[in-house]
Amino acid sequence: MSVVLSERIRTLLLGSLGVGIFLGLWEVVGRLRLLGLSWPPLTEVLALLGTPARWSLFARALAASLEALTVGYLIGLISGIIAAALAHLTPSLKLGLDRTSAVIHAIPSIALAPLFILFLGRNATPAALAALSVFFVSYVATSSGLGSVPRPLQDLVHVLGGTRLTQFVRLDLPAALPVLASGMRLAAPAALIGVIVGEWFGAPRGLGVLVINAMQNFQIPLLWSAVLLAVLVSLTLFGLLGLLQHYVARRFR
Amino acid sequence: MRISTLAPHSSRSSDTATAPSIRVSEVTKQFQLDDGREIQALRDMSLELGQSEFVALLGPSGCGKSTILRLVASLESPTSGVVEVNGRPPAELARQHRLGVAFQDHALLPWLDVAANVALPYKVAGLPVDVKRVSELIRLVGLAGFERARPKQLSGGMRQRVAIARALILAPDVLLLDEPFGALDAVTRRQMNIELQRIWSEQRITTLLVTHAVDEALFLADRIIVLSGRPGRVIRTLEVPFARPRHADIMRSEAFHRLCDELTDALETPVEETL
Amino acid sequence: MRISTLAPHSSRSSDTATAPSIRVSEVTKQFQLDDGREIQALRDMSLELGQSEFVALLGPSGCGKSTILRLVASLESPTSGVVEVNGRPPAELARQHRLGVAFQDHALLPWLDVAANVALPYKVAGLPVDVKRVSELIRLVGLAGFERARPKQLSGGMRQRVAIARALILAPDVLLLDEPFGALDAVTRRQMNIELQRIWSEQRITTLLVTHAVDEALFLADRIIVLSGRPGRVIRTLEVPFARPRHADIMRSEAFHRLCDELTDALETPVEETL
Amino acid sequence: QSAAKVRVQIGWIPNVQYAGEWISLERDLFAKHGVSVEWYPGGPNALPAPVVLAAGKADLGYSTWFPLLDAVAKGNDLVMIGAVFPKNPLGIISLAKKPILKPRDLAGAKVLAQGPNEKTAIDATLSLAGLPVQWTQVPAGFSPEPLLAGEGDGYTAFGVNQTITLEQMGLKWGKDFHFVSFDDLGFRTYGAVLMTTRAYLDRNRPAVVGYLRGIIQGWQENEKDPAIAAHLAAEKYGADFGLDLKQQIRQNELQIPLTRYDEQGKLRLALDREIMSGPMYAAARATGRTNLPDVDKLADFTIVSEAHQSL
Amino acid sequence: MSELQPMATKGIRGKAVGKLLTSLQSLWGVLAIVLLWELWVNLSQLNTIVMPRPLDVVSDIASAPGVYFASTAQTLLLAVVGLILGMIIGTALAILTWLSRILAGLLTPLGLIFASVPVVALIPVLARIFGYDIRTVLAIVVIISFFPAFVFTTAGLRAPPPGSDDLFRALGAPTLRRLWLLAIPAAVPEWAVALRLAAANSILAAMVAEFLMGTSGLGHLFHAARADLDMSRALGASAIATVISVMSFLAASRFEKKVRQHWS
Ligand SMILES: Nc1ncnc2c1ncn2[C@@H]1O[C@H](COP(=O)(O)OP(=O)(O)OP(=O)(O)O)[C@@H](O)[C@H]1O
Ligand SMILES: Nc1ncnc2c1ncn2[C@@H]1O[C@H](COP(=O)(O)OP(=O)(O)OP(=O)(O)O)[C@@H](O)[C@H]1O
Ligand SMILES: O=C([O-])O
Ligand SMILES: [Mg+2]
Ligand SMILES: [Mg+2]
Repeated sequence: MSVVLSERIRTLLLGSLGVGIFLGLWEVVGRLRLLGLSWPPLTEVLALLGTPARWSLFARALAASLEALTVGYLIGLISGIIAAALAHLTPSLKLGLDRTSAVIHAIPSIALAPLFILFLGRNATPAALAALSVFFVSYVATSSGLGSVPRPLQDLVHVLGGTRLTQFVRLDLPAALPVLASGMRLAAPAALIGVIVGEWFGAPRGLGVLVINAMQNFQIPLLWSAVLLAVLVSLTLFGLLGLLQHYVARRFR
Repeated sequence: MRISTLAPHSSRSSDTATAPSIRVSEVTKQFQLDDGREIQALRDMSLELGQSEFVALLGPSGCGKSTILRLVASLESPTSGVVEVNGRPPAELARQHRLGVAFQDHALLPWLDVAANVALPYKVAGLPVDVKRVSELIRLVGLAGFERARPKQLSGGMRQRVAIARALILAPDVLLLDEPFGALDAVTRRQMNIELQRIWSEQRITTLLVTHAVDEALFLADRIIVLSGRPGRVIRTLEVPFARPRHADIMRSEAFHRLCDELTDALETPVEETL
Repeated sequence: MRISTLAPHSSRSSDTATAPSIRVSEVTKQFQLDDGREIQALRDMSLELGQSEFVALLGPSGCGKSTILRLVASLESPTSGVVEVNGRPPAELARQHRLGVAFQDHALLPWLDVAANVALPYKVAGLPVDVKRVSELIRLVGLAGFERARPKQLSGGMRQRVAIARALILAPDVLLLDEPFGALDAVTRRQMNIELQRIWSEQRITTLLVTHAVDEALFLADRIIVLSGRPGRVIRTLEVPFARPRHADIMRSEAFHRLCDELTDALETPVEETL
Repeated sequence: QSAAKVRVQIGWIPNVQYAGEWISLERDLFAKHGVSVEWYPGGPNALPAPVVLAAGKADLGYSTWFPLLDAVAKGNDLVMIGAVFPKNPLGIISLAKKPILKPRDLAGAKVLAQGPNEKTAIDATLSLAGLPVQWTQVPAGFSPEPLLAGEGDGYTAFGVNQTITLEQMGLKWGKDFHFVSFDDLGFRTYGAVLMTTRAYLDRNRPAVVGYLRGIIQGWQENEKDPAIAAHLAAEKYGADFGLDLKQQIRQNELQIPLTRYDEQGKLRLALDREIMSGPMYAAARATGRTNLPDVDKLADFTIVSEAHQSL
Repeated sequence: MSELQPMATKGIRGKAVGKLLTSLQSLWGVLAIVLLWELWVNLSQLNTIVMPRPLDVVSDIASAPGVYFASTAQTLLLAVVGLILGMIIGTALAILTWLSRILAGLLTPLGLIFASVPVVALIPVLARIFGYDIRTVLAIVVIISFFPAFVFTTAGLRAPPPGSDDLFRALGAPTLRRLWLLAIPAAVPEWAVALRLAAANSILAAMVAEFLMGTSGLGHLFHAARADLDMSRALGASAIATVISVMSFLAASRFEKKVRQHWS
């Protein structure tokens, strides 16, 4: 009991120490201007974030990015899963869908973003780019998950007289969940990148809008505040989806 | 609770007239390896099981025992020759959910608990789950109290017992058992043998059992077929002389030990393996 | 090629005077489960192995046999009590590369071929690989021709044999075998028993063997210890009366069968498991 | 009578650079002239107005002058109808110890320049001045730090933007640092060029005129108090862009003189045929653009005057 | 064998047809995208400054191979060097944390935090630190490649095959030999996953970085072409990046598959 506990405390302490050292270094580098004006002390960034007059700005940016993130994430996730299921159930389509998703993923977002702005609109572009990233990750994860059912289990359902659909519902799908869950986790930062790049190309508001304009206008604390918020969003999602991943892995493996 | 209280599966009673027999006739089975080489697992293999017969297969590792079971389960098709169950292609039996199997790797679904794993055949067959029968079978294999446990929380032997309960749950017409007791300690194994014996005596399911244990084969089977090394051919057939019902005591009888030694002799082949 | 041609491991000759004996004294071992409950695997367990003694452990599944081996291998430490090898903490033996183990899961490295897996202890000890000895041991366990094969290309039984060859490669002072033949068919198992018997007779390595097979224990061991169900306690000790060298024929003798039945009786416990 | 809807693509983020727009919107000046304006923000990576117009996603647009030329050269029927800045605020900042004030100062200099457009501007400026095109480009972003650190002699920047950054850092304009626009160096272009498509103009001339009236009035109002539009930009129209109010006020102060046409004896926003066909076309040729259209095909000089007439 | 035989007897023409069929099977999606693009541009009469046709892009690449080649070479070089550096640093750091429990405790949460950082969003910040040139591009690619290498290698080092850890302890393996003979080989499949992720992304990250602050390479070519409203060239640069990225992805996937086969 005590061994386990002290191990946990140790990990926690060391981890906080690590993060603390990093934050301390950030502050020192900023205070001493070791990296120039572009690297402000952490306290300066936090001070800006703590300025009530700026809260509504941050809140609107955050809300816009989160909305795009949620919409894009869900669309990408669902379409990725559907495409992977389709590929799994129709083997003749699989190779083509694999390739197509790889190609779509490989098209530089900076080339897609302007097109999306024109034809989907500047409001929808961040979500659309996020959806594309998430689509790829969830397609790949779901495909490999669906294909991960051990042969003996497939044989079992066959011998029990199960149909292709029975096998899909009772076997392939549950077996795919752990891999899908890790995919969902990896997809969160990817989706946020999609949102931010989408916002760079002319969105009316969002964290990415703040980032790119603060950069152009040399508003350093604002730039870092927006980046910090983006990191916090990403970290929170990453953490929450990590819990999901953990649960699914325990439940389905 | 004894197995006799278990109602036979509903679809069965009407089928008694057509209770199956298994026929493997002149079957050759070749496998292709990744590197293009071919392996002949079985050559001109023939064997038959009558209705309600219990046959055990003995033979050295890699001689094709599992392959025979997989052919009967329609998981493989023969390279040449015919496999029939009751005069029909074996796939039909599976499709009608009348086949019970427990293979070497127990193949439990890791995300289902013991009860759900045992109940799986009901779900696959689209039948309502007979909860009482599920818990009776779990008790029978000595796992009462573990209904909610998931496979990774069980020892190897406990997992095998779950697989056996699952094989029996639909009261199948044909039972295929591939080393079902391999992971059990001697005592549990013996007790499982006794239970299986009793279940079989009551339901007389046509059964094909693969085992490495000579005494197990002798205790359970009506007939024992000894196969040669790969490619598997029948080198010896033994009608087991013990009357049924058999009591565990026969395993200590002089006759039993003698037959054991005899079968062991028949099996003796060089240990050297070649590619 | 017989094992007699295998030169004993260099580090050994100087140590003969200090050849170890194993002492497990009043050992209790508790495990904590994830949910905080405690499991007592062993309670006040004591046993001793003299120099060059071959002891077999029999007991129902989950009674703590593997735990004893893991304590001697310094993979666990006792909750209370003492484990010593030759009067020293067991970790020292491992550190000096004088321990040979073959555990239930064969633990072959999947990226190495058979020869490299067998040669692994040399690399771990930082010794030059004795290529000749490696191929001799591979032949000895019946795997000549499979040197370049990788674990996944082997059957379960073949993998176990690789693990046994690996356990013997450094001619260790202490050999710990946990169900080393569990995945083998009866015939191969018997042949492996005979080989192990011969190797042991020549090198007289202090050996602790866990097995489920009563006949295996009788054939191989000087002394058999029967454990009760969890928490494991010694309930019976049997000095095996057969003289060495033992020939396979003794397994057919009246005395052998009788001792078999006797030990089986001693083991008999209810199959029902509880949480 | 319902107002005609006009969709306007502005050329940058909604900051005080579009002061006329914000004041007109705020005071319903557009509505007074019969148009309702829907505007879209631009930004660092946003699509330039000619592309948005070509795709039919806006009716009017602002951009710099060269994208318009390029779009017309590629067969797009765009017309230039006005320009907010008769002098483009793009130029070069230099420090007192080595000021860049004349084209000759650029020759052989090390200049911190952001991108391809800035490079082209310097090349063309040198060649227009008959100097050898010899200078060193040091890649730079939007921070004046490298200039202060001595990594370059000059730094391409907007006279109404990075100059303020330096002021905020405590440097004095004209004493510690200097700014010269490319216009003053002889490389003439308009800033914030207003354009539409010929087809739209033909069908919706009254709406275009109405828009111009609103925007002209807006810019006139802006002269009175630079803080008004700055507040509108920072707190309303550009509220999501994190603008700094003080900076916006100062930017407006600096840009107001640059939006004045009366210094040149012209009407606000009016295009000048002579300047275009003369120095501006010369500048365009100096950038390597050859396929230049007839000035009267490129620009409509009548609309701004029509708008002014009834004001 | 028997299934392959009829194929072999069909001869060369049969082979060619077969090849065509397989490539059709894998490329129909891409073909459909190109076809839709062509149709869409034609039907909606799009102007070339908005969207050129696929053929315009191809012919632009053919018309200026030198320009494309120079930019591609530059970006590819940065992507490859950055990928290698990132993988080396990530792997090395993972090994260090394996060796030291203290280091592991200190770095693991930080690693997790950084793994979740949307790195591309940091480009403006990094540009301020490293400068507006290829150093920053390189830094971006290094960081992009570093994280998967660190995260996946760390996981791989800690997941040796079941029982092997005990085996090594029983054999008395010293730490460094356990690292070399067990942990590192065991980590190779996970490492290959990191490579697959990083390989596809390195060229794309390089391109975004060049787009935002580079002075050369495909991203810059894209940027400059867009400034000149030369969409054929801009999309040409993108198409080349896409092809390279897909090829890296496929190559890395194949490598990973090979490793997995060998490692299982
Ligand atoms: N899918 C397959 N591909 C290639 N070879 C196979 C395949 N299945 C079985 N074999 C080969 O066929 C032979 C017979 O295998 P089978 O599994 O039937 O043996 P077995 O008698 O059940 O052995 P064991 O007692 O070890 O279970 C073996 O040599 C095996 O390598
Ligand atoms: N690491 C562990 N954590 C918790 N419980 C454990 C652990 N290792 C062993 N046990 C428990 O200790 C008991 C003894 O385990 P052990 O593996 O020694 O049994 P065994 O006699 O070797 O059984 P088998 O014959 O099935 O191999 C079991 O009840 C097991 O559940
Ligand atoms: O592009 C401008 O609108 O200045
Ligand atoms: Mg088998
Ligand atoms: Mg054990």
